[in-house]
Amino acid sequence: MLSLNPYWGVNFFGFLWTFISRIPLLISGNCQMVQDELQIFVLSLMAISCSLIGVVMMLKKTTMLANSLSHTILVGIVIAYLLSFSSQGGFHPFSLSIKTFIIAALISALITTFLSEFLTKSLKLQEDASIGLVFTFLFSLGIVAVTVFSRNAHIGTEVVMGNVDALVSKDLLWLLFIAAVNISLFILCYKEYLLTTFDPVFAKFMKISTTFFSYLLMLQLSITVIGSFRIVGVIMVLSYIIGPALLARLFFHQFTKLLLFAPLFGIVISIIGVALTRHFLSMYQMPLSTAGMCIAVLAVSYFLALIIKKRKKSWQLPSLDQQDQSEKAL
Amino acid sequence: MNCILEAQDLCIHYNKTPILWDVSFKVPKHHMTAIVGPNGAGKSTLLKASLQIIKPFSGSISFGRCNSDNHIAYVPQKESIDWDFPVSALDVVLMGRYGRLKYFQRVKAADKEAAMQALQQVGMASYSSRQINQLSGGQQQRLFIARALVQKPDVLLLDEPFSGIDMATEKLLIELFIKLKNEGKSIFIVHHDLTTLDQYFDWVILINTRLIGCGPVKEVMTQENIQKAYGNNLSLFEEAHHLSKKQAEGYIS
Amino acid sequence: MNVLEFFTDPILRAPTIGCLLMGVSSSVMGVISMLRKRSLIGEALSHATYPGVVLGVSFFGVFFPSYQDWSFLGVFLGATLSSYLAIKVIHILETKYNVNSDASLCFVLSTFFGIGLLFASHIQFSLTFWYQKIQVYLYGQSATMTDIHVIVYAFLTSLTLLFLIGCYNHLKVILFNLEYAKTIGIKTNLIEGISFFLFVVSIVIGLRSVGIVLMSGMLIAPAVFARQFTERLSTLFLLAILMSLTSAFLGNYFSYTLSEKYLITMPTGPLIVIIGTLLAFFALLFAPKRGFIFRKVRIWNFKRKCIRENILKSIWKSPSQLTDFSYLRKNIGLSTWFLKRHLKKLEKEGWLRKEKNSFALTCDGIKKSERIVRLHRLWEVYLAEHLDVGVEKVHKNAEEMEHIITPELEKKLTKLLDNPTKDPHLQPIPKE
Amino acid sequence: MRFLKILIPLVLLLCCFSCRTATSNNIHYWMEDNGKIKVLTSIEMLNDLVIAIGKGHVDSIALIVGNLDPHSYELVKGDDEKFARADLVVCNGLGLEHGASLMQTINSHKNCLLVGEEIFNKAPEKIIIINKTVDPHIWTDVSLWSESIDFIVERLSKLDPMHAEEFKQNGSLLKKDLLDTHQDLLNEMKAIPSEKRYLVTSHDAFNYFAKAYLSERNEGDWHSRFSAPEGLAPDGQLSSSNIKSIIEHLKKFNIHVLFPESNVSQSSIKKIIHAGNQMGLELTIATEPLYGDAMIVEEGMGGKNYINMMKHNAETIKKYLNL
Repeated sequence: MLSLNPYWGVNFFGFLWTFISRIPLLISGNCQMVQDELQIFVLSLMAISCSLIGVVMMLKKTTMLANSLSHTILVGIVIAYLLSFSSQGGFHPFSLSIKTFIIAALISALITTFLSEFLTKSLKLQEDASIGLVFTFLFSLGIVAVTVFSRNAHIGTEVVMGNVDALVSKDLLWLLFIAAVNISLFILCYKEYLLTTFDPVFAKFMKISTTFFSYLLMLQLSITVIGSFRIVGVIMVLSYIIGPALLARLFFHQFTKLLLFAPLFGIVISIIGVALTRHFLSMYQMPLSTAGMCIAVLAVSYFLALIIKKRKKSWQLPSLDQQDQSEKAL
Repeated sequence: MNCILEAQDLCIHYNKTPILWDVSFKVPKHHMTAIVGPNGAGKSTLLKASLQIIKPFSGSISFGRCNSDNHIAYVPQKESIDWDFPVSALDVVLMGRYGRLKYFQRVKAADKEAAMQALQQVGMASYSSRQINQLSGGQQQRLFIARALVQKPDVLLLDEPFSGIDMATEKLLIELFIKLKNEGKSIFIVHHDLTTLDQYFDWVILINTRLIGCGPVKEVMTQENIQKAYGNNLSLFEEAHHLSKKQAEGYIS
Repeated sequence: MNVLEFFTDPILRAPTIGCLLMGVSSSVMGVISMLRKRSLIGEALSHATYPGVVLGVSFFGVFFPSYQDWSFLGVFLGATLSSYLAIKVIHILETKYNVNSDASLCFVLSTFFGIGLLFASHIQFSLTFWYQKIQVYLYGQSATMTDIHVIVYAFLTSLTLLFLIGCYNHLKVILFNLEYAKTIGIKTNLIEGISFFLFVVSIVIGLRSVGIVLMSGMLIAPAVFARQFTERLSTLFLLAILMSLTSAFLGNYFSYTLSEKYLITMPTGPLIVIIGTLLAFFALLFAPKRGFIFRKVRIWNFKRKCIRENILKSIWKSPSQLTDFSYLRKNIGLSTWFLKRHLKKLEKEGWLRKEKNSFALTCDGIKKSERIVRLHRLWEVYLAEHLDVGVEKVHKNAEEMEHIITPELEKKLTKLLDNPTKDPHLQPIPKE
Repeated sequence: MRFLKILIPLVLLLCCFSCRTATSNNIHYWMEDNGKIKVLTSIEMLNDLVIAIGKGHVDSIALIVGNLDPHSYELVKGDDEKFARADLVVCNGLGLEHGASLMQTINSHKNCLLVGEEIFNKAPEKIIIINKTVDPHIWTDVSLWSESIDFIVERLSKLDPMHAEEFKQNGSLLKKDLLDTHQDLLNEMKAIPSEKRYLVTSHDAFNYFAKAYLSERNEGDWHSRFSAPEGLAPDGQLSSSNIKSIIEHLKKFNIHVLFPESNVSQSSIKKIIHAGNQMGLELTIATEPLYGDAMIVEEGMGGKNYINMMKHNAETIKKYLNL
């Protein structure tokens, strides 16, 4: 008999209970993975790789670059999607194989990083102004290309917001691969990342090339964004990158603990998010977007964490002028 | 003796860490006063508190009678400014007069005249139309002083005017300050170089989070006071201060 | 379709004027945010308007379903409220919780957009008809603007301009040196509050024509363009406004003519941003003083001048009257072809005479090389006496400085060193 | 220790509004196992046909309900259960449901019928192609739509051979109804004088309608009978030149009425009227909207909703075009 989805019509606690009880079955492999479980695993794998990168980018203060990269990667993918769509013609645009996605994304990621480097270094433009210029320019090129080439294959919200409710087990494999790559990279070159983030000058002295690791980080970021852009959409990836990292930052001050607890927070938030969407669906017949719900849970938990910490300063001791600046706000 | 600046058990905290701790002193008029102390002793904070930029945690500090704004002129640190800002030297000096301008009011010819005069005083008249990012460190400092002079102040407060400028400009600035002192103005300078203290200044405030001494240079700058301010026998106080900071930030449960 | 018709034709009038107004207000606010070194705050705020837009439209959908054309007021109020809230959150995160400004921008950007998406996914089912209106604000649809929009936007832009002209001087001091502004009695909190509010207003004006995602481009491009050309704050604002007006108009113009000619639909919003950014790139490269290309050209010219002067100097120093090519070749590390070209040029300019494979200085040639050697040796004396640099290290620095010292500097040097006759290597210093 | 301090209030907050009991609705009813064939249709019009043919032996629900726009519909939480549960999925095809996620799930379903494509394979000349993209709105021409009945009957009988005979009967009955409605529509539309018979709506949904009912008997160029600013997918980017071409179209055939659609935003139509009136042609907007992609469904009408919709459209058009 067709196994009805065990999570149908279940409230929040029921969901958690069934999920915990089904984990041993899933591991032992004698029951088929259902859409909700697929969502939880996919979201948590994505949370792991995103928050790992988020911690390093937050400490390097280049999170805005992640925002611009995710936008331009979207443009690369949309253009690749379109070229295949228009050339294939007819009314069945098959979804692109992952390979073409990667190539398109890597090209656009490289273009963005190179262009913003060129703008800041040789044209002497402010850092954030150059990032802003580059990604809006490429994004508007993307939109013009889309509307000109195919009048009706509109970008739609799906490309920008992703759709966590339309997952296929193939995504799980792909995300497993990305998470494995990210985790192994962070374990292997942990001290290089620590050094290049904390004190690039000293790293140069120790003959660790900072540019190599910053480009490696960009590479990792691009692969993660490709993997998760279909799931959570371009702009939500950013909150998975920065959210857990900021949340962990409030509580933990060692680099290792940050790298450990940020993904943990990400996983907990994804589970709560999926459980809540299932709850709203079965209780109030309100099909809400799971991505939006996870981010709302993230925002609420960050807000709660702030209240709990009751305005204690975070870890770095303010240098003298920063102290004057914050005194100004008293 | 009528005093110009008075502080009564002034206390300033930044997020539970004390920066100035019950400081009380009086400084007489028409004197050149140096505010001296090691790094992080709260020198600039004292200056900013006197300007009411920072609200003290407890106690008070004020300039007494002439407390209204246009009589007090402040010269901030050079490093806190983005010198790539698109304004000319004359514009910067004119800013001194913006306090009196009402909205929609244009800068009057008299203000421009006063600005050129102030530039003359600091010897920067020929640079008036020059762009500020083309000025050297010394010239930028003199520009800030001209901006303060344009306000026709009775009290002049300068935050580390001598840091990062060449010898020639330092000599010129000192001559200017002495001339201003003789004209009846009181000058307060945050200073860090102990060697030039007795030649330039006649009054000094020596602080290191706590007030160590306030009076004529000879009286205050005794070996014992200096040792107290810069030496290490403050270590006990330092230790306690450090512990309280750690506690405040929640490292030690 | 001549230019005038863009302002008279009832179809094109509203979008064109709407975009121009958006151009004015976004360029003014873009310059202010660039001078505050916070250019990307526009990006965070424009994304933060999404929940406001969704709630504003649904508020209209629930309470005033009949007033359909006025729904953009709901959008306006919702967007202003939610991005004003976003500014407050960013400010609190940065000052109270010491979160790095970059991270707080990203956090606010993505969380507000996520929450907006949550509401939108619910609205999609309950108020579907109104959901369509929200989608318009994602990428902007200036073609369907009507006169009501233009009137409201005109009023708001005049507010922004009034603010700019009104407290122009106060704003200048606040942007340059906030602490100093406080001491001279300028009401900084009031002016900063107004500028934050007008910043939000300029973003909301631009939503309809450029859309949430591209709004930050319209804020950054004019400011970057203007900054390359002027050093005056007043001309900076004027140039920024002018540039954004042209890019807004050209965006509309090309979007219309291209769609007309090739029967494709060219969206106006993205086109405006593309033209704006292209102008900004152009300014970055070709601005007269700060432009990259001109700087490179000046550097190249300076290098060429140094090589020429070195050639003249080595001819002047050479023992015999006529120095042959091989001596020069050995003395100056240049390929023969380059050396020949330089020599031909010097000859044409009349610094030296060519006599069958060897060269001699003309009288102005002698005067010029004497002056170079004099500067070289003066600088060496100055380094040795005043900065007590070791005699052997002096030469290398002087080698560079001899091309740089200007006549006034030379006068000052001679006065300071009271006209020395011998340099540290005891060689004579040529007279004035 | 500190970590727990943030988790407890979070969970407390969540459980305070999470312990309500489940409420039932028709989806629950459709989910239960009652021996009937479970059919999931993409749009309401197909749902109508399946209910009319299947009568008591089939439980059928529609995926895209209410005023939702089928072009840009994306899968939502709970849709995948419906697909898993459905024995047969009936969609319009021809690129109507081309949201990426929706497209993928439809293609990967075990038993899926694309009505539009079946008609295309059988009679390609009947399908309209506008600048290289196929127009999927085949239900606006009742006769063409009635051809999809045979495919549905055939699929249902394959699933439930026992009632095959009944399905065939219902199918032929429904076909007769549809053809009668087609005839009525033709007569009504012919009643409108030819020079007034021009239709302008907000998006290209009524090409088939114009070709079938508005064009003259053997009029080659029926395209002029219908035009719309927003193209096949309603939320495509709009540029001023589309609005200009529509206004020229209105001027050329001196049309005075524009028809809004129930599920498409009226900003483009309002703009045309606003600009048109300033250019001197008195344009008005029809107060009642036409039903292009969306359909009003009353319970228990059993297959009559589609016919009512087309009749309603015809009446509104007649009423306003005859002014």
